[in-house]
Amino acid sequence: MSIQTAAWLVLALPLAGSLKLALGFRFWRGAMAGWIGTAAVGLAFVFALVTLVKLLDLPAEQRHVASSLWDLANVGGVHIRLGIYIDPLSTLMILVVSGVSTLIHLYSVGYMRSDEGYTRFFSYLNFFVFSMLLLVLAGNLALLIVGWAFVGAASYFLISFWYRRSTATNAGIKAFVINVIGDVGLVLGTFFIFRRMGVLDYGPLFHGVQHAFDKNEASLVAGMILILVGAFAKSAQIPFHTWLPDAMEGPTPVSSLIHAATMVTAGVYLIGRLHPLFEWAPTAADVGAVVGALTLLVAGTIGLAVTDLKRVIAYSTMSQIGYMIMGVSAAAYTGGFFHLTTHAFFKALLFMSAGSVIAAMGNEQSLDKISGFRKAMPFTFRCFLVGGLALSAFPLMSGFFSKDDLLYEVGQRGGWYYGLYAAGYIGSLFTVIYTWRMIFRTFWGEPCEQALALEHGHLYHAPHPFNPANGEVEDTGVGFPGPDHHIAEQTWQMKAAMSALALLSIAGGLLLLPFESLEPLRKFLEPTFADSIVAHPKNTGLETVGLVLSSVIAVAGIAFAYATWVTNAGGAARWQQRFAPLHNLFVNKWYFDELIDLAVVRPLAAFGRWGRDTFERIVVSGALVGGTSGIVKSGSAAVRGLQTGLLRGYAGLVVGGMFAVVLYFLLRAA
Amino acid sequence: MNIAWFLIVSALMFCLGAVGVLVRRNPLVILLCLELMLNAGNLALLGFSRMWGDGDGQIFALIVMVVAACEVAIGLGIIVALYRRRLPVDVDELRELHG
Amino acid sequence: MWFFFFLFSIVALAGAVGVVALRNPFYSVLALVTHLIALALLFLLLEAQFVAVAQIVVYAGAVMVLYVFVVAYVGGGDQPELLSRVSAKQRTLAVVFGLAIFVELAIALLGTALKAVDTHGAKLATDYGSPAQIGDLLLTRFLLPFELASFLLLVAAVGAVGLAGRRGGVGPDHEVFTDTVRPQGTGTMAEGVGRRRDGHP
Amino acid sequence: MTISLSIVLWLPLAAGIIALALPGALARWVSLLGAAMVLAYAAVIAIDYDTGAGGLQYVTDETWIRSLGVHYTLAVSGLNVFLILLTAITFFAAALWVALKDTDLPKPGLYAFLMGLAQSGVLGAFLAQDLALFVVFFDLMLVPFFFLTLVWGGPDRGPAVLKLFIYTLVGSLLMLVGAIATGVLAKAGAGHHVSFLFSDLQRAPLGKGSQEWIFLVFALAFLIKMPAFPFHGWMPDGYLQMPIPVLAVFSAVLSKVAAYGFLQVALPLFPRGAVQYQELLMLLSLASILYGSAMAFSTSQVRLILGYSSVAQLGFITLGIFALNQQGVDGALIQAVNHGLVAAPLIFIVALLAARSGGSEDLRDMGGIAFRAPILAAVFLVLTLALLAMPGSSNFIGEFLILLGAFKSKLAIALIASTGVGMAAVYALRLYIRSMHNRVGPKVESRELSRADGFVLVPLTIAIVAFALYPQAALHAGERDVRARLAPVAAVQHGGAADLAAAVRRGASR
Amino acid sequence: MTSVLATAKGPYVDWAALSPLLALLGASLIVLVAGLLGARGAREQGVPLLTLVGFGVAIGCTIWQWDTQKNVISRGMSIDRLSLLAVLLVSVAGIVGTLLAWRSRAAKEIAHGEFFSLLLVSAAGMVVLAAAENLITTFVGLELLSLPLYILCASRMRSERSLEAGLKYLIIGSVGSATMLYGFALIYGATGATDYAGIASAAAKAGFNDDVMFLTGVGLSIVGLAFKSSLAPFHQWTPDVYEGAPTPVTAYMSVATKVAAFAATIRLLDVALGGAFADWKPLWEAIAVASILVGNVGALGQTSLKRMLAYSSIAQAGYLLVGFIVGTAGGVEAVMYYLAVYLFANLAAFSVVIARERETDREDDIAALRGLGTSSPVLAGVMTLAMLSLAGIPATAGFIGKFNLISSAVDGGETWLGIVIVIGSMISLAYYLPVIATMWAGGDPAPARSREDPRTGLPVLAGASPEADELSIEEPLDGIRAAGIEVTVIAAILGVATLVFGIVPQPLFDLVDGAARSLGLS
Repeated sequence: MSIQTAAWLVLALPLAGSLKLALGFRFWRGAMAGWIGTAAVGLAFVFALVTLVKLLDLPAEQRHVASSLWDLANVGGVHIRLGIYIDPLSTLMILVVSGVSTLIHLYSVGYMRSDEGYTRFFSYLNFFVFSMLLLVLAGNLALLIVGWAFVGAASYFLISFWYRRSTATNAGIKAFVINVIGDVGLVLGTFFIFRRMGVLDYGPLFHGVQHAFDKNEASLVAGMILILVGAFAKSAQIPFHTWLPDAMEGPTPVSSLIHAATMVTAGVYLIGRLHPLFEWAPTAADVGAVVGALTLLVAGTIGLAVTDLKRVIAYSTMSQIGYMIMGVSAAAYTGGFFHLTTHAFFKALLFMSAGSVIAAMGNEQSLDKISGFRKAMPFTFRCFLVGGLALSAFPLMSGFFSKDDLLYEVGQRGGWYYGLYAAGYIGSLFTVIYTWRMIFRTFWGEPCEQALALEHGHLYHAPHPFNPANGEVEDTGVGFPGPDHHIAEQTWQMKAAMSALALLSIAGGLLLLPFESLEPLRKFLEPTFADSIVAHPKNTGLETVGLVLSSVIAVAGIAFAYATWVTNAGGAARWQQRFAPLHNLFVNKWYFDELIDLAVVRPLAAFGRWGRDTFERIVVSGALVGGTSGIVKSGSAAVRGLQTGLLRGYAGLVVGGMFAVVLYFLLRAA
Repeated sequence: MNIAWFLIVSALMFCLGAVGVLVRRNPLVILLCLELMLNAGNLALLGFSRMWGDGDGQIFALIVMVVAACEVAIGLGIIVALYRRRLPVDVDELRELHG
Repeated sequence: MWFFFFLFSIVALAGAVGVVALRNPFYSVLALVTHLIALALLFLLLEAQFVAVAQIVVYAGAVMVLYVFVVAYVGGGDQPELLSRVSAKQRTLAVVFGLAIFVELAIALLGTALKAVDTHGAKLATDYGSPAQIGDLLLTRFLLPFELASFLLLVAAVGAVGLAGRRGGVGPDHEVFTDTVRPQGTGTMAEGVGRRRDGHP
Repeated sequence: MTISLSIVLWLPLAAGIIALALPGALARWVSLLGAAMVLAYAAVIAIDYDTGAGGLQYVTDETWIRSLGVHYTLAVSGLNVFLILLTAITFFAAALWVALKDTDLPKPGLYAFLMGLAQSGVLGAFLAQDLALFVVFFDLMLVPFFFLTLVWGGPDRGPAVLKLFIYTLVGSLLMLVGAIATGVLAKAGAGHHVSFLFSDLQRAPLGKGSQEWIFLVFALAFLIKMPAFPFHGWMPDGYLQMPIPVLAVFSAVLSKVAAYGFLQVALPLFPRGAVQYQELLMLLSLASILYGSAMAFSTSQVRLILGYSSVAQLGFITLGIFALNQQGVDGALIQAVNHGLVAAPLIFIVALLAARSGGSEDLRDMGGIAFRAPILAAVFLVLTLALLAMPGSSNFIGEFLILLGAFKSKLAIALIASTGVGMAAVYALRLYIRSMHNRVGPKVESRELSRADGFVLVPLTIAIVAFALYPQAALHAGERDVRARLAPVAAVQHGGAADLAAAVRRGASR
Repeated sequence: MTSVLATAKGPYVDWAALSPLLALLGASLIVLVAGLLGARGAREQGVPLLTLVGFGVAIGCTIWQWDTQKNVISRGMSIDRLSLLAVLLVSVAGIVGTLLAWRSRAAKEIAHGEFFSLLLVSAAGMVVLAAAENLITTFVGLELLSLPLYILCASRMRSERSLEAGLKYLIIGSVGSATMLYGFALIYGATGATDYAGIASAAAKAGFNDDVMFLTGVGLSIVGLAFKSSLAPFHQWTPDVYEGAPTPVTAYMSVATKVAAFAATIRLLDVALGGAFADWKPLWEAIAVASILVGNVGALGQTSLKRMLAYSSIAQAGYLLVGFIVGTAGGVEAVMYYLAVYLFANLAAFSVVIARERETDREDDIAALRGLGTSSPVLAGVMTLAMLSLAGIPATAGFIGKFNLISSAVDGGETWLGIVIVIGSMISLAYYLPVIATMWAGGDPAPARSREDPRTGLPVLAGASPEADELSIEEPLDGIRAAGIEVTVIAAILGVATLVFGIVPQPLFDLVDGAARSLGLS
């Protein structure tokens, strides 16, 4: 089988699965649906491996293959093919996506078992995988945008999967709209490029850019910044990040797949994919880098303060993606995608573990309520531990190597990039602290009642299901979390998926060890980034400093967290009092929601109200319609007023008219 | 005797007739005023006929007389009918139709 | 000549004024008669003998008689207060209109470039205005108007008879004069329950 | 293959007349049969039309009124071929709806007749290749809607229908003067006789002054018919009062006639006017986009949401047309078809929603309808996504091209207009979620599509999806003719001195 | 009278050319005599039949003489395409009027003989007016047209409204004629000629086209003509008379008078006063605009259909003027075309009004049409077509007519007048459409005629009082409560004509082709 076929199959299988489940939703009920979905994605992963093999068969300089089925549009110079583009980068992505997805599907088979919308869930999930693969395989900007929007839609479907919950639907709208804004940015950016180059396909685009634009030319920069907007919106970078925490309204597997492992990293992929353009517009690239840095810091600080288990992980995701964005924008491609990969492993793992905990809590997510699950859920605890270690870049864990390589490559650029470098390490301190705060508060301390119940072997169930977010009683039937919950300890599918990811989180580092010869990933990605024009001078000293520094940070951070949340109770409270204003800032997530509400939502709503209540009535109906008809009506009144029925009056008008006519002629004659 | 004089007289008659139509409320009198206007026309016609020295004007005048007579006859007929229907013989009272 | 002109025209105008101003229609009719006679004389001054005669015979004679009868039948419609009820404003307005138009006409008549207006008129043929000439014209050049005029008279006759004469078409089953002699405002049950004929209580 | 356009043009009316004579149920089925035949015929045309060659095909050319130089000339061009198909589809759907669902419709014969007349009118407006004939059909197609609303409309239809009809006819009547002036002033016929044939008129362009005022007159007529801000005064009343199938046809097809008019009449005949007032028109369409969207997410009446959304959508179409370049116009053309395909089923959905929320068409009374109605939810979802021009839908291709065109001619306007896309997402999702999702509304009882509903909706949805997979079909068909229509404008833009007639010939021959 | 002429050394009389006129006049005499017949049946059925025959013969003669173009009786009249067209239209209107009046109360009250012979005479008067080539003939024609109409308007002697209408029409009409007469006098004075050709040549020779007296004469004549064709500001008699007069009469005169008046206007101003074109054109433009606005605006919100149609006829007259103003042959043809179209639509509307007057006791109130779409679709359809045609909606003859007028306006360089027409039509939608709406929008239909006084709901002593009779404007005495087959049929025919000529207009174009041939217009 040719590489193209393999790739197309990777794309086709999840779609097929999705359609099969969607159209056959009456027949594929129960576990069957789950297995179909999992199988579809699993096969996709297999074919992704095939693609990889085929790709490696090719000589390095030929490792970019384009293939297209038919023209979507070919008119007026706009040529949009339904085509894909296979090269190491996209191959890496399809591997990660399909691989992690398979595991998460497996996890969901168990986790969602008792949900009424089981079939729908897997149909959505498959559709998401298809969209994500389309995004990464797309062969031109237009198709990329399509995939881009599809994943947005899929994420919307899944966020508001429990559509009876107003919180869920609102979160869905928010996510979708912000994503659409991203899409628009992407489209407009594309226009800026297309207007000059007239092509959308990657190949010509990458080769042509240097002839079409001067380096750092304004219109190119503008275009790339607009494209960055797309990336930010999708990857939850400041200021387009507010949707991600709310997206946690979705079922936990969704959070782990879409909002941790895959979709949110699309921005990183985009920047990496378009790196020739970004490198030709350095200003835009720098903007990306700075925003990434900001995001990783801000998100880190918020992570320190929020008390919702899933939201903590969500903010950590934000900040980790901040690293990647910063990295790829600063031309730290390998590091960026390395971190992307490892992050996919351990963040998915963390979410799965959290999901298991939340299930045990009966959908309760607040850290204030959760505590002491160490004994109750040993397996989950271990997995959580592994994930936490990896996330906090504990030495020899996958996260350790990836983050380190990322920051190292950034540092290599020298100059003001050292600023970013520093920010990265400060951020990693936050990371460690909030990670372990989360772990300690969840598993240490006095076991809460749910934990105790579980220790005696039976799972806690809320007397009547309610939505913990706003406390409203669940509107039962389809579209709300099913009555039963499933935890890793009792469900082998979940267990399997989690163990696999745990292993990956530990061993993922092997992809790229900080030694010349042991860098398979860098080698693999070489062909894609061969045309990079950014120099990465070797700097062994910096590398060692980095390794040491991050080890120290990890250990110190864990120690601090232990001191604050385990040994002396109320330590956290003291810190809060000491930095009360900061704490408020963090708790309120730097007031981004409020700002956006004030700057965008309210004005639009006001405009709409004004139009409805004022403009329609006064101008459209009043002036345009009423005005004219008013004039006519008054004329009518005048005419009929003259029509008194008084005969002498008529005679008078006749005489008057006569007078006027004669006068006119007298004047003519004179 | 200049023709102009006759014409002026006819003009005066015409206007008097018009004024009459405007100020009188009795249809009978209004009919009389219409006679005045027509006669004014007649006088002018004859004046011009004299001026050009051809007969057209006179024929016209004769015809106008006939017309006037006919109008009177019909007008009177209507007035009588009105009276028989016990409607006021006063044009200001005839305002059933208006607006 | 001058004298006669002014005499006749003043009488004619006075008659006209009388028609307009006199309150009693009967007097108005008489005023019109005098006016018509004076007018006929003016016609004579214009050498239009035939027309003048016709004027007196047809008009001042026949038509006016008809008038007198109708006035007598209908009665003195204009009671004094009627005329006065034509508001002073209306009257002045009317007069102003009249004057304005007179001024216009005067300008038109005197302002014309036509020299002949200021003459006694053209040299006349011997039979000008004679019955012979009129008759000849009527039967030749103006045959058509002449014939049509006869139809006009027919129409007038038919109309007058139809309107003022018998109540047409109703047929014997319906006695004609019952409702003309019946005092006003009776007959319908509507009135029985206290509505006036205009339908408003 | 010989195709007589007169047949496809008059078939609906003929069916209507037959139905008029038949008893109730029969009448419905006859009109359905007629619509089906038209659909088949239109499909044949769409398939048989030689997109490679483009230009006018299957031309029917008769003299209609010799003394006025008016011709009865019909032809299919790349511009109208898919609009004709759209017309056939929507009218068929409407007829199906009536035949299957409104079985207790009073005066079905009259209804069928009027619908037939309406379809003939619309088809005529699309097919006419003679300016006067176009105007005739343009006005004529309104008349049946007047009666359809009058007899079968909502409770307080009286004033609404008058407003609608007067409002729209005001435009048409002004257009009449413009059209006549065009023909008479141009005297384009053989031997300088008056001729209203587009082909003749294009050969004899008018002077700048006349072009400008006539253009304005036509623009006004089209903008009112669309409707575009601020001439949408009739829209709320009209949308609220029209019976569902009528409204479906109305909002799907009639507005497109206006858009088509811009392409077929305004651009080729009055290029100077078009160039002169390009900014004005673009700004108006921009206003329509923003205002329509804003209104769409501030009202809770489902019909009005759709109404204002079509104001916004038509704004996009106009924007594309007055980008006055290939991409923009191509985009506008395909977007016209897309919007038609989406609008009609959405209107039908309104009825289904109302049937499930206790007869209310107010979002506040809805919610959670998706509960027991997965298929309905799915169909509605597809439509919603298409409405908000989800990338991957053919609407996206349309808006992509439109914005691209606008972008190339007036960057700032395009940037602002693009916010409309985001707003579209807001109102479309709001519509979907507030009705289908969230907690179950007070009077809501969730039911699945009936089989009849399915017969009407599912094919339309499939058509949308299919079109999304291969929009190139329509684009390709339109391309050559769009270029031809744009040629005069281009000539004006690049050195107005250029001889228009020559430019037209170039465009036609190209 | 023929014998008289035979003996006199009269002028050569072209009987053939005169035949249409003679047919009408002769018929009027015959009808008058027939009206004296004893038998009621003979009176009430035979007389209208004879009238129809008369009009029919007139039409026949017209067709026979279609291609003649000559002056008859020493330039008294000109029998040409214009006048023949007038004869045709007037006769058609006459036929319709006769059918509508067949069983009308008016005809009964003034006696059938009189009624129908007056109808015929007025038709003859119109023909004369349209054909007159001489001021005197014109004046006679005018009176011959008007006097019978005065009588006919008053012919419902039981009804106050009818009499009022008659008197108003008579008085205002006579003022108009007197004015016109004075104008004619001045023209004659200025040119010394009464025949059009003579006037034209004299004015041209003496360069009088800008002479004060001449122009004043023109002005006064214009006032008279404008008055007869009910143009603003000389329109005020129209609504009252149209409403008050018996509906068949209204129907007849609303179209026939216009035909004659416009033909006369065209002939007088283009042939005799053509030299002063530049002088009178602006005035006519003003009048046209005024009429279009006044008419359309006045018709808004009228509840009486007759009154509404009266105002609309003022507006239509304004439209017609446009075609005449531009002073081209095309314009004149457009006018005649539009007259024909207007004839169909207006008469159709009136016949429906009559039908409803007879069927319901809402008289001519718009309420009488409520629910007509259900109760009698044919009538409703006809009315709809009529309204659409008057409003100028496509697929009706009215649209083609307006199209024609506007294109002639544009052709004559008067595009703005075209726009005025259109603005008028826009306003007109606001009163034509509601009529349609009332018919089709459902609602309980107007109650059928009862012998109750609609003002009190109490039974009235049949025929015992004029008040009682007033309640039943168009009720036939023999108590028929139905529209009458002839009314329905003619309505249907007119409606169909409106539709057909909207779709296949060419025949009408061929008909009016060459209407301006003898006017010496370009």
